[in-house]
Amino acid sequence: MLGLLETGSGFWSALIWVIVVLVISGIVIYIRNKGEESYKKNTEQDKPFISGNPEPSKEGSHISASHIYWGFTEALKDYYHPLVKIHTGNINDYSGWIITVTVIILILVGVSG
Amino acid sequence: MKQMSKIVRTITNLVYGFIIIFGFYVIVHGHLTPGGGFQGGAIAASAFALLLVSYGSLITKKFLKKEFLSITENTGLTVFIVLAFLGLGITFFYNFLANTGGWFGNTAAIGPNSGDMNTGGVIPLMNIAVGLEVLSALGVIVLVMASGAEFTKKKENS
Amino acid sequence: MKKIIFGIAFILFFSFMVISALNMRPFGEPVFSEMDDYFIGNAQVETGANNVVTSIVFDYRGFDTLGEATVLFTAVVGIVALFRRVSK
Amino acid sequence: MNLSNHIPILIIAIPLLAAFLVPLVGRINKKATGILTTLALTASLILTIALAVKILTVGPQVYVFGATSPSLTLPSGLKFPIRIMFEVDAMGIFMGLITAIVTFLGAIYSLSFMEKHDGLDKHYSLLLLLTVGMFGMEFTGDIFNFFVFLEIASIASVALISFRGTDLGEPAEAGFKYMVVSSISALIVLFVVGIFYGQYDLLNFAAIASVMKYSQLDKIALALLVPVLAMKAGAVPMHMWTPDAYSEAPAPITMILVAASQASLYALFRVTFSLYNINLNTLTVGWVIIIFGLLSMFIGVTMAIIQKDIKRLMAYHAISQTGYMLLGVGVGLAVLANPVALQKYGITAMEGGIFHIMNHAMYKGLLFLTAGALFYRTGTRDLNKMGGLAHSMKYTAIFFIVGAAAIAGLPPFNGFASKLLIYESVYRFNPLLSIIAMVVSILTLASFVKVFHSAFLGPKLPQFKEVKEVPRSMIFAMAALSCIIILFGLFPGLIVKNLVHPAVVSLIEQFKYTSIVLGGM
Amino acid sequence: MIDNFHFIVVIIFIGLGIYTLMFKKNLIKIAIGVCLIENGANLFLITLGYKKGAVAPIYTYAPSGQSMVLPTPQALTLTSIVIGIATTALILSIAMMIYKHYGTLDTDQVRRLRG
Repeated sequence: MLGLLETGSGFWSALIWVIVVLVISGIVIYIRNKGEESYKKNTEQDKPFISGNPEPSKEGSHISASHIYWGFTEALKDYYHPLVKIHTGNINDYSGWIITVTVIILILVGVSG
Repeated sequence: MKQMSKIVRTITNLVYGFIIIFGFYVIVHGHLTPGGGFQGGAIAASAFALLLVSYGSLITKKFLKKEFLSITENTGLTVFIVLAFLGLGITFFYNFLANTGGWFGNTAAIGPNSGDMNTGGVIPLMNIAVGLEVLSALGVIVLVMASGAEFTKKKENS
Repeated sequence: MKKIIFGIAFILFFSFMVISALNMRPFGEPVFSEMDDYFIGNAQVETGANNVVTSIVFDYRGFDTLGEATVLFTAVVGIVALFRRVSK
Repeated sequence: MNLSNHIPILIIAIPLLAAFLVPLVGRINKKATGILTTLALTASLILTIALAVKILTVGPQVYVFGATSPSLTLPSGLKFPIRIMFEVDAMGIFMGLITAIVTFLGAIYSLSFMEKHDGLDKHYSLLLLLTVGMFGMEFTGDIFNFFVFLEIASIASVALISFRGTDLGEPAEAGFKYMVVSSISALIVLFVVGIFYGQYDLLNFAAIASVMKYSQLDKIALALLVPVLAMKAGAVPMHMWTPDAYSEAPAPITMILVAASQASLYALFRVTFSLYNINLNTLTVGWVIIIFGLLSMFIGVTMAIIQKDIKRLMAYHAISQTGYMLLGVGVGLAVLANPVALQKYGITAMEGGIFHIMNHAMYKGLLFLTAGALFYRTGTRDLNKMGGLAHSMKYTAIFFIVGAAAIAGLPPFNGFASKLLIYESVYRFNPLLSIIAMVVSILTLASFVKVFHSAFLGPKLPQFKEVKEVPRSMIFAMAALSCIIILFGLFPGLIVKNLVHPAVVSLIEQFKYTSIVLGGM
Repeated sequence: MIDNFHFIVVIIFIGLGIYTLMFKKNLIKIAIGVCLIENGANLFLITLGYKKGAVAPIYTYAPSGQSMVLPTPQALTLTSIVIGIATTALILSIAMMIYKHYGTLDTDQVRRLRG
């Protein structure tokens, strides 16, 4: 097979994957087409239903980047707080970290021989 | 940067040419005596620095043009790499002139000797090319950084 | 806190460097010098230059010299590009 | 003269000559500089492909400067080489291919992207010099020559990062930081050159490797070389320069900087595998590299999630993807002394890591180019200000989807193939590492979903009414990278068998590397 | 031990440079620190080339029969000195640009890029 990739414990072939995806998508499209017949366009059927509330304007409903994953960062606050504090854009710290890591590796290599 | 006193400027006018001549001496004798392209170029460029210190960058820029210096720098580099390319018949950087009897092609006397200008193959030519490049490169650096100092000073005043 | 860590790291680094200096071969007595003996012996014959250092710089290790000239050229271009408003 | 012997030097010398000529040409005609740059880089790309074909069929190539014949490594009656030489084996040409493709596309992208800037000739000259530095780092077989090319690459990158420093403060600041850290690394490399020279009176990688005694000084040299080269590659916790430099450089330069950092990653692998190989305690150094990889992966991706600046976010992802390469090759190094494990999963892990280098160069370059396209049209890099750009920049949106799916490791793109190799082989070394790698991949997908949503989706914002699609040359560069990504994703087996496996073998077998120069001894 | 104090001097150079980079808060001082490290490395190379009682490797009017010092470190040092000139010039001009835009040279103020 042309795209066969041996991974030591099995193989991966992208072409087979693509073929399978095409077959499955064909089945999905077929099932979707024989769906509800009573659906009509441009009636209130294709309006969003927000439990009776009026629909907000499109510009207002756009979520800007800083609000995405707010919960994630909030939950991991005490992981993020020191991490961001380490990233001081101070050139002294940059060189300091290099020397620190160098010393750690010097000790490791010196100890292990 | 305003210019310095008349004594300094007079001394500068006296020694300026001699510094450049000494720099070129070091460049062309690079394959015989201590020195070479880089050292000679640096010596000659120190003359530019002397001019800059004594006359100030605003006046120096009138008779020391950055464009001319950068053109000579590119020329020197191009000559250098073309000399390296000319050896490509055998290998890159092959010394194709040495011991051929032609230009700089005399065979040097083995062991300590009094030195012969006409030896060394491409080495004297490369010395001259690199000397030209270093001379103009350091000149450009000094000029541009001096005028840049003026520039930043003006910025903070305004 | 960070200052203390960096200080300790610096002291350890310095001591390791001193160890490496003490482990160097004794000053002024090269152990192997095969490459340099070749240069001293053959520079005049091969390149015809009396100055062995120059014959190394421009013949045996000429490519380094090209790279070095390139570094200088790069710095000049960078500086001129940085001050390009000034130059005109 | 037989030109086919001179290909290794022509690859370097043609862009170098063009770099010297570009300022002279720029005095006559500003437009011609871009054309000249593109021509020179096209020539070096063609020559690189020719050299790759030659190396993969004939064998490693060696080129001695100034000798009476390009392949005369040892003058008569000498045991060790005295001249500088290029030594290009499968690994070197693998990196050379990446460099050639990336710089060529970067030059094409610059044609439109930089046309509004002034000082164009200087930009193109510096781009060519950066190319020369990267090629030199990958091809050279001489340790001092490696230092010289490292300096060329870092100085050119600094000048390009601070190119907009005349108008803004941030590029100058990023350039200063990168200059300082890269000078530290280069000077420590110079110190190590002194250590090796003082011990063995040799400057050639292969010759030093053949006489390596692994004395006290060699240990110190190794421990000095590993962190500085890992720092140039952007490994945590020495990664802080990466977001600054990547986010402030112009977009095509950022794409090339990614490849430049991978050139020092290649130097790290070259030192650990070809110079020391099993002399060193492979378990310790292998685990050091693996821990570098883990920290880079995890801290890089978690820092990326909270970023607001699109290029900063992608720069943190570059760090976390570098972690995958370090992980894969580190596992290979850790089991280097143990042939059974090496045959069972070590070689596969190294294949994954090495293959990931090329994939990462391709899709991260594509992502940075799309970020540059957004910046070119909207004039901002802040994700909070963007939105609804997919309405007006359809091609860019499609290219961004391809790049994001590839970096997140979704089939059938190339990122999935290399990540699969890494997962399955690393799992047999230590399951925990493999699980962490998968989690990092999920977080990568999450943060790129965020970027895609906030930049492309949503309603068409009023301030971006007149935004159009980017010019044709930028489209071409992005489309070429997307085609490479999809091809590598569809036929990963061919690439791994013909390109990656020889590179891995040439890394592992030290004797092959030394015997090129010193003959079979 | 004591005959290796030349190398100790090299190490002191490099250590001073590293200290300046790690603890000094002025951009110009950081540039000076880079210069210090680089001079230390050059001194290290040139120290390795010395041979006791040897003359400079130049045949013009050289005393005959004398052994010569190793020439390679001199060539390497020549190269690295010029590279150092280029590095220093670039660092200083970028520092000038930073001063123009930020109005300060303190590393605690020059950190708009962080996080």
